[in-house]
Amino acid sequence: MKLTRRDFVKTNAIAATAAAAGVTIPGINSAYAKSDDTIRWDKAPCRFCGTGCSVLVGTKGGKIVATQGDPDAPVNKGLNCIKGYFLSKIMYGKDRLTTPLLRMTAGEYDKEGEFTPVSWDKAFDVMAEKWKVSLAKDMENNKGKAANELTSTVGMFGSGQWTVWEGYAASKLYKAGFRSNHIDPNARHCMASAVAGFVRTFGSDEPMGVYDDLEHADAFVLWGSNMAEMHPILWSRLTDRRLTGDDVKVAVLSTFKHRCYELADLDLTFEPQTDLAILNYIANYIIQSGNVNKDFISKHVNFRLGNPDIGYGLRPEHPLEVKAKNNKSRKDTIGSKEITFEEFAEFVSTYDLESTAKLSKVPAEKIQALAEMYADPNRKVVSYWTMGFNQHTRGTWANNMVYNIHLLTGKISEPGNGPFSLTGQPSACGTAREVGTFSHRLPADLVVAKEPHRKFSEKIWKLPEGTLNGKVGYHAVLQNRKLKDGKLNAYWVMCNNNMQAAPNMNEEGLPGYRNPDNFIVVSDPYPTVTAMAADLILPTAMWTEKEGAYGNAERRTQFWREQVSAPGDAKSDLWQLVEFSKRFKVEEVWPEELLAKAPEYRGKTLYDILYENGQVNEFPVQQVTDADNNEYTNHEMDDFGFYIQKGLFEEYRRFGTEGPKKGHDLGEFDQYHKVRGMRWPVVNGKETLWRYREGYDPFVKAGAEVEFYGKPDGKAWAFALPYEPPAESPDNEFDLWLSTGRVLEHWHSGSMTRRVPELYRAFPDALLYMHPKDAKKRGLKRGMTAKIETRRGEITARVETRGRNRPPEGLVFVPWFDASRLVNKLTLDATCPISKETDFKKCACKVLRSA
Amino acid sequence: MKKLKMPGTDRIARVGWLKANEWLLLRRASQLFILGLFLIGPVADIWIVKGNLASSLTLDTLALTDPYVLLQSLFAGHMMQATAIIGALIVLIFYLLVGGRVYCSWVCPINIITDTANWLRKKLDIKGQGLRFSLKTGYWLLAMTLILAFITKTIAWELVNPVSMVYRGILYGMGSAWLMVLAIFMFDLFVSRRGWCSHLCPVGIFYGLLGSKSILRITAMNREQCNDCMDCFSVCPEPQVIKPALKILTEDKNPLIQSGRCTNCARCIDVCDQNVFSFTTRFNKQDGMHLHQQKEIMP
Amino acid sequence: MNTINVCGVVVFAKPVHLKAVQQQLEGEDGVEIHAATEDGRLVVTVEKEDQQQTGDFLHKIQALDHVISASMVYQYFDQV
Amino acid sequence: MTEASQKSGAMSRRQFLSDTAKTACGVSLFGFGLGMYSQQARSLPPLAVRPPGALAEDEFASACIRCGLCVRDCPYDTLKLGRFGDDVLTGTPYFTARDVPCEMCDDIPCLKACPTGALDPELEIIDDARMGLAALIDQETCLNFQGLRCEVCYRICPLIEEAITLDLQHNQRSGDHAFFIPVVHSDACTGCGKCEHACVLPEAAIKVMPRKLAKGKSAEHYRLGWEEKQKAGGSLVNPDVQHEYNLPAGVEYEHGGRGLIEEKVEAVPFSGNPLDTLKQHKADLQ
Repeated sequence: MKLTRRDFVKTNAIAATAAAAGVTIPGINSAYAKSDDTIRWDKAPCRFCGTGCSVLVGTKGGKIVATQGDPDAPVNKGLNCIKGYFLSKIMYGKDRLTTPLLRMTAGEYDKEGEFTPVSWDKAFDVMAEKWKVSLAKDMENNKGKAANELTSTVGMFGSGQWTVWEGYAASKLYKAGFRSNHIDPNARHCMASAVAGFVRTFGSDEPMGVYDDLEHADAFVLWGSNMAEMHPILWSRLTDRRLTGDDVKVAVLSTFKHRCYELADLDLTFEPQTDLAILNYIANYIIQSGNVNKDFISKHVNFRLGNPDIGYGLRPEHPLEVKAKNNKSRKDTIGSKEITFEEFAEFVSTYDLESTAKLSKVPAEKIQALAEMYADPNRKVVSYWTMGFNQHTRGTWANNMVYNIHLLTGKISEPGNGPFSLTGQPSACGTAREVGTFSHRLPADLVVAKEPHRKFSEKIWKLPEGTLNGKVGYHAVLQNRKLKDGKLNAYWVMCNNNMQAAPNMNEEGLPGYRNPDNFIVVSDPYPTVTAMAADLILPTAMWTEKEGAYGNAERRTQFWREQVSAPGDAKSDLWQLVEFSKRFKVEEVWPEELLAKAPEYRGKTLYDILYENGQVNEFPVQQVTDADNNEYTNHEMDDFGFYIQKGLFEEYRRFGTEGPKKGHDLGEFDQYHKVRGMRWPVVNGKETLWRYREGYDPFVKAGAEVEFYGKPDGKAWAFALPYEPPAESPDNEFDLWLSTGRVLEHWHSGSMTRRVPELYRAFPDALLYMHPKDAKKRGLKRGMTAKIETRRGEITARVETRGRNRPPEGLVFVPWFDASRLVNKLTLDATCPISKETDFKKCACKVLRSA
Repeated sequence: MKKLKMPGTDRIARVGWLKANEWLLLRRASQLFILGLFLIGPVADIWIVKGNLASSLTLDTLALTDPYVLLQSLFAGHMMQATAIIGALIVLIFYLLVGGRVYCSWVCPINIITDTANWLRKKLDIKGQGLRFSLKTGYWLLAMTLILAFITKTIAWELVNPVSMVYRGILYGMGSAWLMVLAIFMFDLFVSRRGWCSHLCPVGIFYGLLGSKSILRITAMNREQCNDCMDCFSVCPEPQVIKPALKILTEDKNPLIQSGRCTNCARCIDVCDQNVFSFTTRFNKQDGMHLHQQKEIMP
Repeated sequence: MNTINVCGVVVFAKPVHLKAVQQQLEGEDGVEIHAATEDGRLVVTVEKEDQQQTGDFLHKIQALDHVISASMVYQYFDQV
Repeated sequence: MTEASQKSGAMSRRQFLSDTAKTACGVSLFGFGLGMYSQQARSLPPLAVRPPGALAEDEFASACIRCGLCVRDCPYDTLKLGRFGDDVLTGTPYFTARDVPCEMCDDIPCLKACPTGALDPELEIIDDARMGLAALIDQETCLNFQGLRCEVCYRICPLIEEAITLDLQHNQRSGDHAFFIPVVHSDACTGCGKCEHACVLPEAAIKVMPRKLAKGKSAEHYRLGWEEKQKAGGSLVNPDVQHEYNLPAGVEYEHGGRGLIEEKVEAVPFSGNPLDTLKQHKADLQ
């Protein structure tokens, strides 16, 4: 008795001392931890927005019982927003899906049947059967076609909330396995314009800056970003800079007054779409006032004249598309020709103060003050934007045009200076963009349309030459149209709620899902609106129910370990994708001429070729542990018999380190588990802060100071682009602008946050925010139920004339998180013709008293 | 054991139970109907009458207010809005027409409780009055409620008034109000016969004051038929009011029951096998057998 | 009467002389070294009869050659 | 009259007097008890938040006849009547913000329903209602005081930026984040309770209370100088004449402002970095 007591005391003494010394003694710390606290803590990035706050997840008895902001995380330093505060509750909604559900009548699949629980085997049987019918049809149609002419009728809608390896596995399954490029992420609704803008101007995706800009800038300009609500922790940092810095200024541009206005030194509420004119005026002002950084532009900038009149991404027969000039091919929409700086100056000179003020309805002095802010050589400026820029029928242009301003002044790629696109999703960067789950992309900035890129990918993936499809696949909006038209028949929606999120639900969303020619599979943890519209629902393990990695807006890749098991039969997206691949013999998917090039693949399954390929299965089963020797389960590793996450990541990493596009290097898998994220490019274990700047970025040639190495000559392209009107504007009948968006309390479609009782209570229903005068004119009072109607549908919502958002007269705002008020019944499926991202911020509506 | 003879047995034997409980059933129907009118709103979302007995709004037009509550409020120092005053006047006039304590016997829900207690008291053969209260106690209490309102500047009585409490309880949520109901029931059953309604309740006393001037009255017109079976005294909540009329003790030998404390419950009409009692107005002082007339008044 | 008197001490030694310090400490009664890092950190437990001895010993460690600091982070004393 | 009857008359007079005394005593005792109860019910911390336009608690107790008409006309089922045994004066209307707050209807239907004027018909604009006052009473649990981005109370407030504003402060601990501290302004808060209702904590850190409880009172004998100055539109006492100081060369001193001002750096056409100068020269030569 005495001995054991003494031993116990001694063990505690050792553990406490070791902890104080920062020394790990195997077996000791965990004993100590267990003796006084039975909650196990481990790190994970937040499940919600693109900020990438880190949290510590507390697990006890196989359940997440608590979380805390990670005090050691540089992004949030222990803080969270109110969504992050409730992270521990998101997995425990009452209606988690725990078994596959198939629409059946009398024991057989029936498109019009009722959802019935089935086994995974049955679910995959039915699903594989449908896929095989489509794939056989595709093989027939593609006989004798070149790689860049291949068509397909199988597709997938993925996510910027996938973990890195889930996105990678999905992309590989579709592009390499099914030879279909009809895979697109929901990031298409979110970041596509930023992607197109970055690639078009710099030849490489993602921001050059980091969040540290927040502590170094003297001025912040928000272009269509309600950071106060959508990036709460970053806004906290920005606010702190504004409070503590000397003469720090904040300018906010929006089409309605929101919470950021409270901090704004300069607020500009502009007429929708006229941000384009304001951007050009600022460029003009910089030139006219002699504040162009001539040295910078001569060394680092080329000037281009972009094609105007590029249409609105609507169906080709739409009158607007028929009328447009440069919308018939991709070459037309993105086309541009070289011009001189003088020609550029001439082009923007028509955007003078008077005409810009008139068009935008912003007082001239405010526009000028903003221009002065950018032009002032002694002021470091960061521009932030989110959906106001990206969800824009000229979204790519808007991105290009803000770069113009930073390029003209040379205020870019250095601490406190630069344009920075904020992402909405936790891994819009890490998964959707970097892994390349878009219909036109491959990992690490490679694209399907370029043969050398395909060849390189085939080499890494050990595929016979010509496997990869060179024809750009259907993007998000096009997928819905093709489903409706019966051109896309086997369709898998994973890790998103696209029925609620996609535009023009009545005309372009639901009809495709319910088209009898199609089989729709939805993987989700919860029964969402999209799941309801599906034929087969697969229950999904979420967040820390699996090992994962996310990449945030500042290129920071963050890993987490599996903390708890998923409920019931729910399986991770990774498991679903890889397990499904076992159902396909390569002969059912690839034509003979392709197999002839790789006879060793004959008789194998896609699983053998894609995942058990000697690379992905390179790392054997191991016990996952943390620094304190706590042990973690990894269900996928157990099921597949190798450390699949590590294998996928290490294979994927080669695209960055060996690929033709430089500057996308990631660190080693194991390292990420030890650190609170690293910002790529990671070279020799070192992170990169400001890209393209000598000293900071190892890829910049010595002596170059700045090099935009995404472009062959290292020079960024500044585009001369005009103001063009939006696709739909208010008229006599539909007399108001309708803008949609988010609120702080809920994330995206609310499938997680609306299941947290406290968040639901904090903001239960979507409201119709409108100006009191607009309400009065329509006989509406605050609290009354109003009908909001567009040419495409109608919904009802309660009128709010007070509160957080204050639209000007002529505009109304409705958040889209509320599944019982589906505002996307109203929106128009017009997109930026270049980025294919929908403009959710502008369409015409009318508001009436609800009967 | 001696078989208990309940009052009204003779009449039941002669005209049947239904006929012999005619007025009682009508009263219960009235009490429940009024409660039902209030209740159908919150229960079935059919809004005929809103509010409660203190103040109500019928079909969004007729606003009624309890004059006694209004009086208390006035004593507490609040001058009400015209709506309430007009509403109270309407109620006042109504009860001046039909008899003040019609409120007690035809409207008040407590009446059902105390009647039941009294019925059970007879069934259990609990003899005697039990705790006695002077007939004047009620007046003292009424005065007290008003003085208290004046002193405390609060409508203090309404804090404990079982009458309004039960109504509010049924319509808006009981809370501990059922305890009060139970207390009154037990009090009337075991402590004091007809203790609450006939002796203590200031609401009844207030309406009794109106009742002394009201038009509709019970008359013992056929008092010569009386066979002294005592059933009327046995069922009457205020038996002292019968004697002067029945036994010709008033100076003008008037057969009308003149006391304001008569509740016009008509229980005496129900139980009297000799048809001594009937309804009439205060102006009809006729005496003697008038069966044909009686028939007309009988419902 | 028996007592339990255990202390946990973090000792910082100059890395080059780590071995020497370790040897000196190991020679002491009731002293155990549980971990040592290359940069000179030592996780040490000390068991002595009473607190007086412990205190004296702590002073003694601090006075040792090549020891930069010694700090007590855990102490437990109880009579059994 | 016979003797016996005289005697009985005397007896009954005595009886009468004794009965009367007993009744009077009993009634007074009951009245006293009820009076005490009513006073106690009123002196209990009146935690009840009243409907819009409710008269001051004292007047309200005399004016409200507990009819519940306001309850019936509330479209959101916010209002309830105090039940016997509750902490609220029996039968009077109140609401519990944590359960159902007041939605601040523009047309104030509850007030329109009141027959007695206990809900003051003078109140025409709901913003002028003073049902209670929100008070952020627990700074230890309020997430905003920990630096978290909650502010749910602020954003839900129908009078956002008037009744609740955010006080922005530097977060010393994190170093580069800000605190967003909700501050309630009693001159605008109606006491609707939306903030208390929305508070995400298991027990709300912001609560709506009767104004009497929630509000302090400034003393008459001390005024805040800067506020008085602002109200007056200038100094209450003559502004100072120009001050002059003995100062070494290159140093200035500002009265009432920045104080001592170190030597001013004169502008030169060169940056602090010699490389910039070289670059500039190179550009000039081209």
